[in-house]
Amino acid sequence: MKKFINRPENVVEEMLEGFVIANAGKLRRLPTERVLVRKDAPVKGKVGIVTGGGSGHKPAFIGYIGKGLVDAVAVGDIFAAPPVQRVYEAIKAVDGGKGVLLCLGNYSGDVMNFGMAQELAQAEGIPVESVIVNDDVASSPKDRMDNRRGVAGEVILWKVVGALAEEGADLAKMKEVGTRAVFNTRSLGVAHTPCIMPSSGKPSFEIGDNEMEIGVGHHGEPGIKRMSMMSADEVTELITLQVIEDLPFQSGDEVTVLINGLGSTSLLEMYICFRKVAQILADHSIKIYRTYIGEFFTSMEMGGFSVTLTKMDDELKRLMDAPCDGVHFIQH
Amino acid sequence: MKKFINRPENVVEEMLEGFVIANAGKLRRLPTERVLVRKDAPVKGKVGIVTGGGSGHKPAFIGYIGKGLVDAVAVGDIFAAPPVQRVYEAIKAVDGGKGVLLCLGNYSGDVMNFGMAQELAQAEGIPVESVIVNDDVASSPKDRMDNRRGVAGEVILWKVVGALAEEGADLAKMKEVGTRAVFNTRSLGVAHTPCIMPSSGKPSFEIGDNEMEIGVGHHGEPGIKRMSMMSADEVTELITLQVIEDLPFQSGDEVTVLINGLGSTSLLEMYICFRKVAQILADHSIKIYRTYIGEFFTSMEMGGFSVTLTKMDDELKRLMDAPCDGVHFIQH
Amino acid sequence: MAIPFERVRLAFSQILEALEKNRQYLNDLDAPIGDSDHGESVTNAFRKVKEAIDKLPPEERDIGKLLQEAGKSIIFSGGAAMGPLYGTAFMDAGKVVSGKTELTREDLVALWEAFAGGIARRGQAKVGEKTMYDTIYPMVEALKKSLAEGKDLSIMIEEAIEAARRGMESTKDMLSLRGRSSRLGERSIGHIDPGAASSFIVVRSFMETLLEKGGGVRE
Amino acid sequence: MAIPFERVRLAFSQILEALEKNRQYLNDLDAPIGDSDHGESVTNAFRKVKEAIDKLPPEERDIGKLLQEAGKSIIFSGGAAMGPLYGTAFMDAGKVVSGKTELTREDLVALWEAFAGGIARRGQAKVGEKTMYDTIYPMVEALKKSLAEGKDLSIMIEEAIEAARRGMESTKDMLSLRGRSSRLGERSIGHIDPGAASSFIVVRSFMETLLEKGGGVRE
Ligand SMILES: Nc1ncnc2c1ncn2[C@@H]1O[C@H](COP(=O)(O)OP(=O)(O)O)[C@@H](O)[C@H]1O
Ligand SMILES: Nc1ncnc2c1ncn2[C@@H]1O[C@H](COP(=O)(O)OP(=O)(O)O)[C@@H](O)[C@H]1O
Ligand SMILES: [Mg+2]
Ligand SMILES: [Mg+2]
Ligand SMILES: [Mg+2]
Ligand SMILES: [Mg+2]
Repeated sequence: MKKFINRPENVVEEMLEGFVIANAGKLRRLPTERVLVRKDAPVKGKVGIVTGGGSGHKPAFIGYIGKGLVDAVAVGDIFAAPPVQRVYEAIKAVDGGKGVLLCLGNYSGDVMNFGMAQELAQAEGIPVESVIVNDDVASSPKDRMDNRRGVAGEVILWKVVGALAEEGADLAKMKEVGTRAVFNTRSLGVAHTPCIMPSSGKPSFEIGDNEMEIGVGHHGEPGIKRMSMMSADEVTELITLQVIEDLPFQSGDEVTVLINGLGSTSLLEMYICFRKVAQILADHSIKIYRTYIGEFFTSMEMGGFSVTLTKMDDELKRLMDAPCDGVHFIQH
Repeated sequence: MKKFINRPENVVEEMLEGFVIANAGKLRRLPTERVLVRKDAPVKGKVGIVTGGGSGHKPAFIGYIGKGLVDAVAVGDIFAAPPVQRVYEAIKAVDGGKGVLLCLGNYSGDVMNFGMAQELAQAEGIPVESVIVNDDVASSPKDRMDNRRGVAGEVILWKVVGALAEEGADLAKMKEVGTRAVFNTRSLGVAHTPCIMPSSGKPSFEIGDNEMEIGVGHHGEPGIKRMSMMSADEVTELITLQVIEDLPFQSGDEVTVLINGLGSTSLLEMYICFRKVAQILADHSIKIYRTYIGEFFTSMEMGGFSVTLTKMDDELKRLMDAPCDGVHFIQH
Repeated sequence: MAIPFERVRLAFSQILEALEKNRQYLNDLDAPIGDSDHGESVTNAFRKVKEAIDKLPPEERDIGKLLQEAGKSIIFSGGAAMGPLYGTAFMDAGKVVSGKTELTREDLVALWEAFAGGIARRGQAKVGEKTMYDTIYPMVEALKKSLAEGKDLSIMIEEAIEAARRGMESTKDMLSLRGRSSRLGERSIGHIDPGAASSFIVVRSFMETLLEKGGGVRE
Repeated sequence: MAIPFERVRLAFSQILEALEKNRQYLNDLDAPIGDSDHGESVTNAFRKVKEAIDKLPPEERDIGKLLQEAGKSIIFSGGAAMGPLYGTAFMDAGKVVSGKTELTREDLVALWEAFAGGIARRGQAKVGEKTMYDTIYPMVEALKKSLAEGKDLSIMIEEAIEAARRGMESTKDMLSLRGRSSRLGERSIGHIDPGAASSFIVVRSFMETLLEKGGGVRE
């Protein structure tokens, strides 16, 4: 297996050890559970933000801990939702008296584990709300939107609610704006190379030398269909048009664009693809408000990328523009 | 070829188009040449900083344009030093009256092209100095240090001289401190997977399923030797000890650690490897002052990573701590 | 012929052993329609169960307590989708046999009926949606039928295992409507559901151990 | 028998054509001891030369000017290691034949001697260091010898090409001391230097075109 790890079963633990040493200035680990929290958590008078999910998506989730972003991450095993206890401890650790917002992707594992933790914390009198991300347009038709999975759009949610929390917003407001941000966000991805599961050394999926998978999930879950490799412009057009049609984004809209590398796809390629996204948006008279290009939510060394668009309004613009100081997501 | 590009000969041009659209708030392109400059260049009263090299190393070089970092990048073709004209135009575009510092890796192509451009600019009365990075301990024995190539250590140079320029330092001071930063910096890398050359669709080197190359350059140039794949701890120890011995870094030293992903190696793996670096440094009573972990200087989708250590002094600490606002390198 | 506490405790060791052996098989089932990790998750969860059970006081004899401890440890430390599902199932199963130090045939049926109910409750799952419920539900039906017909415990168990196996196999032709694979639509058809497969392993190991047939670890 | 301006101008078209054909061959030579791009760089550079030459006024007849235009365009827009090297070489070559509208045998030798000098000057290269200089230097030696011996132009050129070929081939067993491959130490041995190979292509295309043998594009 061409991966620099030690024993597969220690991958998450050793990664966390390294992460905590490297970023001790910004965060700490709870003594009992695999939960990382902002160093100054709980922040008095600020709604706490908890997110989490499986490992293997670095810089997500733990790279987004920091001022203007999330307060705690419940860390799961590779691609496995974190158990209830971790989410529960995370909630307790970041409650600064104004309650806690949970941000999670729409996966049954995450929904169930976060949901049970939420109930436990609520039973102890902590106000807890949650926003569930379901931006992947490939993962179900529009009339089954509640069945869609969350992908890179979660980054937009963290950014928005993180900024809002620093402004002193209350929990209800955060849920409202976070929900709107998610509703305004649509993504679609493509992959041509699987990731290698550390546990087995096996690829997460089989794929031909000239094939790619459209609408792939970022755990290597299959997508809409398998196709032959295309040029950057062709594949970008294919996925961007579907994203645009889904909301639908319309002439006159302003959007934040997020081009997310799934792991091994180079920034060089992502900028080539972004060039096409920009052309397509211009053709639709959709204006780009902000752009993020890089690896924000990976699937280890999977090869591919996704395009995310979020429709902006004045409030979302203000929140996207706010500074933040995450471990791997910094904005002046 | 599993790469999202259009025509191979347009790779650099299309990437640049995307890059300039995405980052129009921070930079602009010179009308005549493939040169990107900080939006507000030339900055009056500040020494200008020009860097550059071949493309394919994203986020290097152009991702480091910004306040507190570099002012201009002369962009070459994939892995090819930029021609004289571009470097010359870059120098002229960022001279704010205090002269220009060139930062480049020690490759004959870069040295010759930057050198000739420097002479041209000097002949026109612009004071120009250069600092050449040669941090790769694998690339020649210590008694031939002037033959060593530059790798990820160039990031440290940009950070240091970028901060110094913002402080208003003069050219002589920048050359002095930059030279010291380079002298204090040593790196060593390992790779297990080649990158794919866009021009041919061919891998940059051939390597077996269970092999890795120690001391590889970040254009896929071979290194010290080929070995069987090792565990993260073993390979990290192998390269970190060589880096430590080379300066040598000693008990009581404080260092900045840079773990640089070469492309497809995941952050997960890099943090596992960093954990071992931290243990080794602790064993040597070397203190970590700052840590950078991520993709700073890649070789497209090459698989592997490098370890860079820079010995700190009070001045270098101050400069490493200074804020910066590059496109892909931001620090509060 | 009642089933003593020790047999039930032993069942969890047997489940773990069987899961360890089938770890990669379950990962591989999870690859085409999921995220290749089901074997890892379920094995890790039952390791946690083993640890929790090993911490019970040696004089403990309450089977309900035992099952609830198992369930609690999976809920709290299992994670993934299967964590809340298996966890809730064992919790609910434990509740209906609370205080019992041995299980009658009636208890066994009630236990698995509650187990199935726990999955349905937590996962909102119904029969035919291509989940672990499709292994458990037909098994419970078989148990209820055997009980009504007054069958022997060993026959009852053998038939229950067979029903579970058929249930698991029936997921192959189903379209997934729950969990990760539900995003695949038609592409989910043609693959056995990994949760249905792990449930079959859990059920068989558990049931065979009760029968004092030995470990019962196969597959 | 003097060589007219038009032949020299044509030589650059022939060089470009030959390089285009050998693009991947040169990239492949650059892979084991360099960065796999030499074919790209050198082809792109001579495309720039072609563009520059095509812009010369139609009445231009100064071969020195032609060579210097070629050199300047490679220096300014070639990039890579080969850019300054080929660029300086053609500049220096142009200077020694400045003002000439046709080349004598003496001019031809002087031209290549200056060309070699340009490489040595820019690259600090000496014979035996595994660079393009190892192709050019022995060729110049052969030219000088032929001139002294009063050989025919066509013989002179054929022998020069042969010397260049042997020079290129000699780099295979050399240890690199210049450029990217110099970091490889012993591992650089056993591979022909890509720059030596492109130089051979440049030399041969150039020389054969002068001979009016036609395109002279082979390899
Ligand atoms: N809502 C649900 N109801 C019942 N079973 C479910 C549900 N969601 C998922 N499952 C079961 O969980 C299994 C997947 O478990 P696991 O691999 O641990 O989770 P994940 O999909 O999060 O990786 C599926 O095969 C299915 O049997
Ligand atoms: N200092 C030097 N002197 C002479 N020739 C050199 C020198 N450095 C490099 N070369 C030549 O340049 C060739 C490599 O050119 P190229 O591939 O364009 O550059 P790079 O190594 O920067 O990719 C080498 O094969 C060698 O012949
Ligand atoms: Mg999972
Ligand atoms: Mg090169
Ligand atoms: Mg799974
Ligand atoms: Mg080269």
